[in-house]
Amino acid sequence: MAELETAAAVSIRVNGDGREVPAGLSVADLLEHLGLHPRMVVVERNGDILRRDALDASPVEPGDSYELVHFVGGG
Amino acid sequence: MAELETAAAVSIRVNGDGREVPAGLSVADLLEHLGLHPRMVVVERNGDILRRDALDASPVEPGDSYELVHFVGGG
Amino acid sequence: MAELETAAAVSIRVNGDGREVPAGLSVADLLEHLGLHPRMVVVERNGDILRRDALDASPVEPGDSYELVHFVGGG
Amino acid sequence: MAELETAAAVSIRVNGDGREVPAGLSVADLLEHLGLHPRMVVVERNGDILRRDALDASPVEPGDSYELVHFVGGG
Amino acid sequence: MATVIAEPQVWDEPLTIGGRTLRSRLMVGTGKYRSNDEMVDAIEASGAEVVTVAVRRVDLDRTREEGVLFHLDPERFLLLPNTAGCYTAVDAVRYACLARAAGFTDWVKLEVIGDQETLLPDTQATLQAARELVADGFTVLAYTNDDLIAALRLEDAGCAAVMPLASPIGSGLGLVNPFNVRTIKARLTVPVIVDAGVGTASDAAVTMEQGVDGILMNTALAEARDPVRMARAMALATEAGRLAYLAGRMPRRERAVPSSPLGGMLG
Amino acid sequence: MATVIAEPQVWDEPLTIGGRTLRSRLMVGTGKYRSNDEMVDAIEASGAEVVTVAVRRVDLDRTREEGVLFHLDPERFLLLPNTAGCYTAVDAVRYACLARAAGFTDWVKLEVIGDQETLLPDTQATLQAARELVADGFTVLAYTNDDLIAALRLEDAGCAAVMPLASPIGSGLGLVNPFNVRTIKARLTVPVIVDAGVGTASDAAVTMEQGVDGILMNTALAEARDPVRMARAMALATEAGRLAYLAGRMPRRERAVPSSPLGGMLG
Amino acid sequence: MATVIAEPQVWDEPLTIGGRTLRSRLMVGTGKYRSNDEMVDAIEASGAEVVTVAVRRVDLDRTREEGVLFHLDPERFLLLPNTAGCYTAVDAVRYACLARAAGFTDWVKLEVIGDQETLLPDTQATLQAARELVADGFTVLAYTNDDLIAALRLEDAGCAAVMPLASPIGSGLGLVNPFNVRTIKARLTVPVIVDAGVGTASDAAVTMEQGVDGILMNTALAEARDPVRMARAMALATEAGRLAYLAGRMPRRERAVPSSPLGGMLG
Amino acid sequence: MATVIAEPQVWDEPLTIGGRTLRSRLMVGTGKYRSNDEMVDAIEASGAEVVTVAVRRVDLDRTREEGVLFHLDPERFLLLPNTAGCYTAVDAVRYACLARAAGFTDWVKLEVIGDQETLLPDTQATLQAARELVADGFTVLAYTNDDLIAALRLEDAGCAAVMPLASPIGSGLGLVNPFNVRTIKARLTVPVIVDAGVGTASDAAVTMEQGVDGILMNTALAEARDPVRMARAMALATEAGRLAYLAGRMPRRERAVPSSPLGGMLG
Repeated sequence: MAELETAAAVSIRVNGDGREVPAGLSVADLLEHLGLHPRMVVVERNGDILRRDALDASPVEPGDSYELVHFVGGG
Repeated sequence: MAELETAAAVSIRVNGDGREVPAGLSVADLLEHLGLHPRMVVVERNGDILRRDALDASPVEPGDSYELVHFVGGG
Repeated sequence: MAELETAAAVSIRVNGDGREVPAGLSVADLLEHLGLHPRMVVVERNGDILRRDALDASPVEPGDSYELVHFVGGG
Repeated sequence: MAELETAAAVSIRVNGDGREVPAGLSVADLLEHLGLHPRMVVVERNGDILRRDALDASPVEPGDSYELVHFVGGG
Repeated sequence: MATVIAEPQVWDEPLTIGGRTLRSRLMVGTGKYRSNDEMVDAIEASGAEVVTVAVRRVDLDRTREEGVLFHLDPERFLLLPNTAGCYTAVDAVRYACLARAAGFTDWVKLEVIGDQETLLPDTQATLQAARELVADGFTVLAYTNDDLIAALRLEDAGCAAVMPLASPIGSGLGLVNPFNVRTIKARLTVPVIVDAGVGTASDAAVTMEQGVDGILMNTALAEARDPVRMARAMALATEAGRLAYLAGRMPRRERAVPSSPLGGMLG
Repeated sequence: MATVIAEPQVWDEPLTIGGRTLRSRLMVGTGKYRSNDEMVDAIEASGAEVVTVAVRRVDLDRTREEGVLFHLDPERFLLLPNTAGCYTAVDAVRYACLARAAGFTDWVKLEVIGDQETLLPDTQATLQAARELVADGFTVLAYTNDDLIAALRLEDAGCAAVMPLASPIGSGLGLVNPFNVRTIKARLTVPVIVDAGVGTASDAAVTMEQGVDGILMNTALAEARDPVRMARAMALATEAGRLAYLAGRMPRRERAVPSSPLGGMLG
Repeated sequence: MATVIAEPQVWDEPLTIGGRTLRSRLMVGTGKYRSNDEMVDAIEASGAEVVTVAVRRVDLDRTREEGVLFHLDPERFLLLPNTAGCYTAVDAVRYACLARAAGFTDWVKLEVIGDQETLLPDTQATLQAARELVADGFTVLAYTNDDLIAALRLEDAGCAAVMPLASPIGSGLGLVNPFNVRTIKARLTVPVIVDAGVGTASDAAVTMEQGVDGILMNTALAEARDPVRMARAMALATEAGRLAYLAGRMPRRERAVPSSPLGGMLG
Repeated sequence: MATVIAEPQVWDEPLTIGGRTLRSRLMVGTGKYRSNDEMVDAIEASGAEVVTVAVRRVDLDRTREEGVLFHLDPERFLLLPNTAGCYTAVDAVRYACLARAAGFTDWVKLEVIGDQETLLPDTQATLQAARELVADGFTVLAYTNDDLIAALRLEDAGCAAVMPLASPIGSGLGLVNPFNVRTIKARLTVPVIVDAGVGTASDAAVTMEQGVDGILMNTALAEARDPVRMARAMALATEAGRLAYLAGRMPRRERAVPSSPLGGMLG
């Protein structure tokens, strides 16, 4: 069971690159999985911005395309 | 007859001002009437440009509005 | 006597103008007579600068020419 | 004799360098000897300018110092 | 020096943009510094309250180094996101929305570039993006060229500030056309902030002397041999130019006029 | 602004002339102010420690008004007498000696004017007077034109500082020939103080950016609409230009360079 | 002088616009002269082949005086009608069509003004009008500002020449921003003719030295004290600047280099 | 172009120096050309009548190549010897005497250099040499800096022309200080020929626009990529600047003024 579940994975795109991530993650889980602090990142999923307070309730779906952006040095 | 005809006049607008001109004039006659040399003037009647070779055949109609323009000094 | 003495006067030049001043004045007296504060003025007598501490001991002689100068606004 | 004479030479300085030249030369001869056209050169001998018409009559003396100058490109 | 004891507020009134009051008329960027420490020290020395940042993808390998938020406290500085790198109105609006979603501010420094080589703005696309962003509730500070017509339309579009360039981004050529910038300032009612091109202190002073409300710069600090000292120089120069403008300069004249009295010379 | 909190001494080393250390690189004159109060307030705002004065006959009718000593405390300011109005070395030496006899200082700002219309210096007579005054123990700060050869000779003559002009006295044309002034600074070892011609804050900044040691001005303050605010502007601009010089400006380039990263754009 | 004997064709290749070859790179206007004779003499002295005219209503009281055709032979000069005074694309197209109907040329100098006070162009409306006129078969020479983006789009729209300004019409401020004009020339393939702002001969020379293809001016001639002599000066200056550009100037350097040999000095 | 048909003599009066009338106001040097042919062609193209040469030792190995007289006909050109390379009045006088002894002219372009690095003149030594040479019957054209006082004294010394620099010899920086040169021209009665520093055609035009009588240049031609074409450009630019000065330029103004009539617009 557990094996099966862990075996299960979904493929998504993050910042242009394909990735396999465990099934059943929320977007908040995804950020944690990627080592990102939610307060430091803005998430665009499939072209739509996800509000920060919606990250927990939003499941990562197979085929999702994510843009994870933040502030960097600029003029 | 002639008296009647000459007596008859039509009102038109030329370069923004109202004018009475004899009835039965062609646009070419109008220019001559105004002391203008056709070669020196471009005629816009009721918003449409009249080609020079059409001036003779074009009758002046009551209520016509004419813009008579030419080249002046400019930069 | 005193009357006579005070009556006596000597003519000198101060800053280009001729002046009659009482006889027997020291240069210090002269400055006071002219309403000038010694600390604020530099005295040139007959082309030579008088040191401030010499003003008391220096008598005003007939025909003396004085330049009394000070600091004014300048760039 | 002639041999002796031709053998004889005098040492002079020309434009800063020491030179041996045959004895008995005029300054005009010297220029020719150096392959210079008199019209193209100005001669200063021992600090004095030699007028061009004096070149023939002026003998080259031992120990003479010559500056031979001309016009070159300049601004 | 006198700069220490003096009370700046007596010398100038504060600048207000989009309802927010700023004491410093100098705004600075955060790009191209040799190190984050140097960047932070330079920003401190500049006295700037508004600090621009760019919006980019997180680097999934080494994030910590990159994020500006790890180095600048958004409580202390107004972090002004830009839309640098956008070549269309659509892109610029997308970046602006992502920036606002970070939750710090609804201000955006709008840039829509028209040419990769010169980084000159596409004023037409900038105008279009400005209209959309203003309608969507953003406080828009619009980077533009020194064309009065474009500036007037950006003001009409509801921009909170219009930001004409002094010269191309990163060029350091200074204020090439003071006439245009002076005309823009004279004709607009919203604040005019000169953005891009300032290279050294005198450039900042001469720019403020045109009467504009402020300056935004980045390269002049980041590429100086000593960015922190240059930041201090720019803070002083910006205030100096502002005060000289308010003080009203002496007339220029081709003849000389003595400073000391002609009279009272010795005989 | 940051100018208040910052510690100036960390930004620049003091200037030393004739063995005396000065914290301000701005020197100001006392001529042509609308009132003595305005003069005093402007000098305070300028932060200047060296203040020039002229030597003139006392007016035997109304003295009190005139004397600068009634308004400026010679303990607080180094009152630097000038020889303005002198057209010969002899006159200049005479005025210098009278000024020294006032007992405040042996410094003198030597001026020997060569032409009444332009007030340009007679460098030959200035050199001759400088030699005499130096031999007589004066500390000579010599006003001169922007000719390197004259400046080198004034240094050789023992002047404590050489003071080339930016443009004619009272003209406000600013630093017309930065090349000459930069060359003079590069070749002299004594301090170079640019004297005359500065008109507004950016002129002061650009002058200091040439690397010179200080600026002396009078008309730019006295003839400003608001001399006190302009004095403050000049204090800031002088320091700004100095720090920009020390910081080392970015290169000028005709091409643009982005301030924000090219990478990391969204897909 | 040498200018008389020299053969110009050996010095420069002709300029081609819209398939027409021009030997002179100077174009002039016909406005604001003190008299028609002075205008004709100045145009002759300028050597211009392209001469701009405006389109206006005939004055029904005193026509003869006004009409430019009474003074300039359309066989000798290419009379280039402008759309001066138009503030919309619609108006500009209307004036262009009337001008073409005069039967002399299908060329038009397109102007769409965006602001009455500065006479700066509305580049967006100019672009729209240019597209319509090109589609209608006109040869369009488009007056614009010095913005590269606008210039590139006018070229894309099919303009036969793009005419950036040097400074505002009638200002005489000269070429304020040589960088922008140089960039426009470097990036466009159609001829670039600088239009408006040139005030005197050196302005024309420095403009041509940027590599542009020609200059159009009016006020600099009409408002000169002696328009005819100034026209001659402008003809020479335009060619001078062109040839200097082709010849490739010496490098600027801050150090001196002797023109005469260092060697060969006397002992 | 029109420059061919026009009659120059109707445009300007000739220049007279030391009793000799010159039709061209451009004088050129003969130094630093890549080849003698290029030099000769450039001089031809410049239209110059006065051509400067230096005085040096003959090279006893290869003379023919060097001598300028092998390439320039002293009947056609006034070969003006200079004293370049001299650092004392004594040396300058010696070189002048040697030059005169060549038998072509008693004119000399007097140069006494004060500094090897900048090649700036020693005006004091120049003045001394000028006095000696004038007393000895020379026609002296004196190279000097842009100091009015030095220029006035050179005129008093009897110089036939005074030649202030535009910028250092060989620098190509152009006319850095137009105010000084304009003042010198306004105050002197002998011809003022600007010597050294001109880099390109617009520099020549702007220099002549100050009202000076002529220009002398060398490096700007010799170091151009195409010296012959640049020489032609300089001939045109010198005349252009001269005529613009005589014609009287339009006023500079910061506001725009239309060239086409405001009235007569269509309804």
